[in-house]
Parts: sequence; structure tokens; C-alpha cells
Amino acid sequence: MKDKKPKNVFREGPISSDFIGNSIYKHQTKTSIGAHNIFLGQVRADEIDGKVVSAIEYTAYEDMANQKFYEIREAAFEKFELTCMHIYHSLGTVKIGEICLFVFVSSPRRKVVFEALEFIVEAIKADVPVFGKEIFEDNSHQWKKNT
Amino acid sequence: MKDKKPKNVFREGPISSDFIGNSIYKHQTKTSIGAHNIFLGQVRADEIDGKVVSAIEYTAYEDMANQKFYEIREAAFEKFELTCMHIYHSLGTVKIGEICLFVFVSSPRRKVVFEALEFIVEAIKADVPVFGKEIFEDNSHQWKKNT
Amino acid sequence: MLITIKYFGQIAEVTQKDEEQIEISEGLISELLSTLNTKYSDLKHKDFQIAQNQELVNLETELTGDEIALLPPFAGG
Amino acid sequence: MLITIKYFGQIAEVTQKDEEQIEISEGLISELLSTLNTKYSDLKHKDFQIAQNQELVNLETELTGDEIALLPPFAGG
Repeated sequence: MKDKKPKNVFREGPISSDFIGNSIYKHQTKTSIGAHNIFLGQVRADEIDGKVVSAIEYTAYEDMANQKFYEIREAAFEKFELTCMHIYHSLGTVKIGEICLFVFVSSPRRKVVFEALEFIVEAIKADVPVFGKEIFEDNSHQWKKNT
Repeated sequence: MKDKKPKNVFREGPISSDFIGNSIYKHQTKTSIGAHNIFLGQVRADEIDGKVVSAIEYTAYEDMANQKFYEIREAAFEKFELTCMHIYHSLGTVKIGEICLFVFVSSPRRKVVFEALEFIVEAIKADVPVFGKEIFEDNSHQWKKNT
Repeated sequence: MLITIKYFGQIAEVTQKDEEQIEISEGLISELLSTLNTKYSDLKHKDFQIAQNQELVNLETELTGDEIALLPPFAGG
Repeated sequence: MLITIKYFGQIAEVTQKDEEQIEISEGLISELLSTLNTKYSDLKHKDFQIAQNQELVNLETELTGDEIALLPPFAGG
């Protein structure tokens, strides 16, 4: 299940629950899988200095980001016994309550998926050049920063 | 989001990808959530002494199991800052490739969901009286045992 | 006293029933187990835990008259 | 040599453009940065990393003529 070169991880707009459900469905033919672990990042209505976030506008240095996603994917397959792995990240506007990141790992056994998923999500947060403009309800904005 | 008394965690037959997708959808109104983590247990076509598993038939000591699920739920809310948590487990026949366990945790922040999900899944495996009869393609069987 | 005993999974395969009631004098779980081992001789080859009133107990626990269950290894998930 | 420079997020707010080409003599990343700091005085108040040919580099790295990008803090996920 390894890809030979970076594929495009980005999707325009939010990632729908239907897309996620369908992705789970497609794995039901893979009968060596015993455990799936899924991480979803959802946009929070954070209150900052009295103003409430209403959406995040995502941009990315796309070529480098896809290259980094690819390296993270390769490193995860190297470190963990995974059957498959999928990563999707939004670009453009994602409103509060909507999903902007979907990471899906599957393995014969459960211990592996817990470790692998956390490794992948932390690497995405740290290494991938994606930028988030937090839009407030009054249309002012600030730039999001991963911690 | 705490329940006052044990609710029924069990569902007859496999847990569908539609049910999971819909459960994700319902959380999009909860705008304090920043991270979801989902564990899915899927029935594997294990080969044992040359015979291949085709399904697992689940039974449970239901009252005690629901009580244990409730205690695990309470302990997780106590230990971790969770916004919500859902657990569903199949009873009856679940074929290979189908999903028998769905655990869903949500929190404002990601570190919490990783720790909480693993805690909950390990506790379910260790403490809940659910029994699994692995049915082989020739209709013989053996009893599954968590490790 | 009259105790209800539930059997699950491979234990129910040995006893050939899911549930029964047994009349037994007050005492310890170990005494109930002796009775059951006599009644179902294959039980002693099986791995199981015992719950009383839905809590796991050990052989030294006093019988309370609550529901007893013989639980083979757990296999949830 | 002619170098393409890309700006992202709050850095693009400072430069008021997403991309430009700059003619610069061979040298280090630090020399390119000096040129940019002169051109965009608000840049020095901003937190960013520099990538050359899609790899993060530091000030002592030699300019190769590949694409340069100024990357503000990452916010994926």
C-alpha cells in the first residue's frame, strides 16, 4: 500500500462525515485488518479577547506540504506495521464544527494503530507548511499557530 | 455529557460505516471540540491451523458488561478533559471485515483524546465480560481470547 | 439458599445450559465451585473467573445469595 | 542570479504579494534575508522559517538558485 510519489493530500473546503464514513466502508474488504484508528481535527469556536472564531481559512505551500506528508507516510510505514494509512487536509474556508484534518490508520493489531496515529498527527502539526487564518465573527482575523 | 446510569452499549450485528459517519456528523454542532479520536475493531480473517475465520459470534453477560462500560466511561471522564465519549459493541454475528467495536472520544485538544482512547479500549478488552466464538469456514469454532 | 448461576461462552458448552438454580448452604465461593466441579467434570479443564452480583470475586469470598456467573476469558472488541 | 521567492500567511500580508523574483548575487541565505528586510521593514517583527527547494535551511546555507519560501508558524490540523 505504499505510494511511489507524493499524492495530493489537500481537499478544497471541509471534509464531510459522508466522506469519512465511505472511507471506513471501503476498508471492509481488507480482512487482515483488526483495528482502525481515526483522528479528526475540527475547527473550534475559540474566544480570543472577547471575539469568537467563526472559521479558519487554510493555505499551504502545497508542493512542500505534499512532500512532507509523503515523508511522514513513509516514516510511519517504516516504523509501524500498518496495513494502510490515509491523510486528508482541507484548504480554503472551514467553518467552526467542520472537519479540517482526517488521518486514518489500519493494522492487524490495535497497539500499533495508537502509536502510529499519534506519531503521524504530531508530525503533521510540526512539519507541514499549512497556514491558518482565524476569522472572527466581526471579520477581523489572527493567524493560528500550532502548539 | 455524563450519564447517570448504565445505558445499553450493545447493538445487534455489525456496526455500519453509515452509523459511524452519522455519529461524526452529529458532533459538528459542538463547536468547543477541536479533536476527535475514533477506534474501530474489525473482525479479521485469521488463519488458525489451516482454517480461516469467517465470522465472530459475540455474546455477553450484558448487565455486568453495561455496568463495566459505565465504570470505564466514568473513569475516563474523571481522568481526562473530554467533551463527549461514545462506546458501541456488537452482539451476535459479525462477519470478517465488519466492525464490532466503535469507541469515539472528543475534546477541545488533541493530546487528551489519544490518551483517553487508548485507556478506554484497553479497559474494554480487559474488564468487560464479552465472549467471542470464532467461526471457521467449515463451521467448526474456537473461543477468542483477548491478549 | 437458592442461587442463580449463569454460564457463558465455552463454559456454557460444558454445562450445556446458560443458567440454572442450585440449592446450597451458606459458605464460600470455593464450596460452590466444588459442587459445580462435581456436577460438571470438564469444568476443571476450563479457564474462567467468577462474578457474584456482577463483581469478580475469589475463592475466599463469602456467598451472598446474589447472582453468580462463570466467565470464560474476555474477548471484547 | 534570479531567485523566485514565495510568501505565505502573515508574511504575504507584510510583502503584499504571494510571490516575486529577485536578482541577487551568489551568497548565503542571510544575504538574501538582508535584502528582503530592507525592502519590507516589517519583516523583522515577524516569526518565520526559510525553505530552499522545499527544505528548511538556516542563515548560513548557500543560496542555490532554487525556489525560496518564507514560512510563518505552521497551523495544520
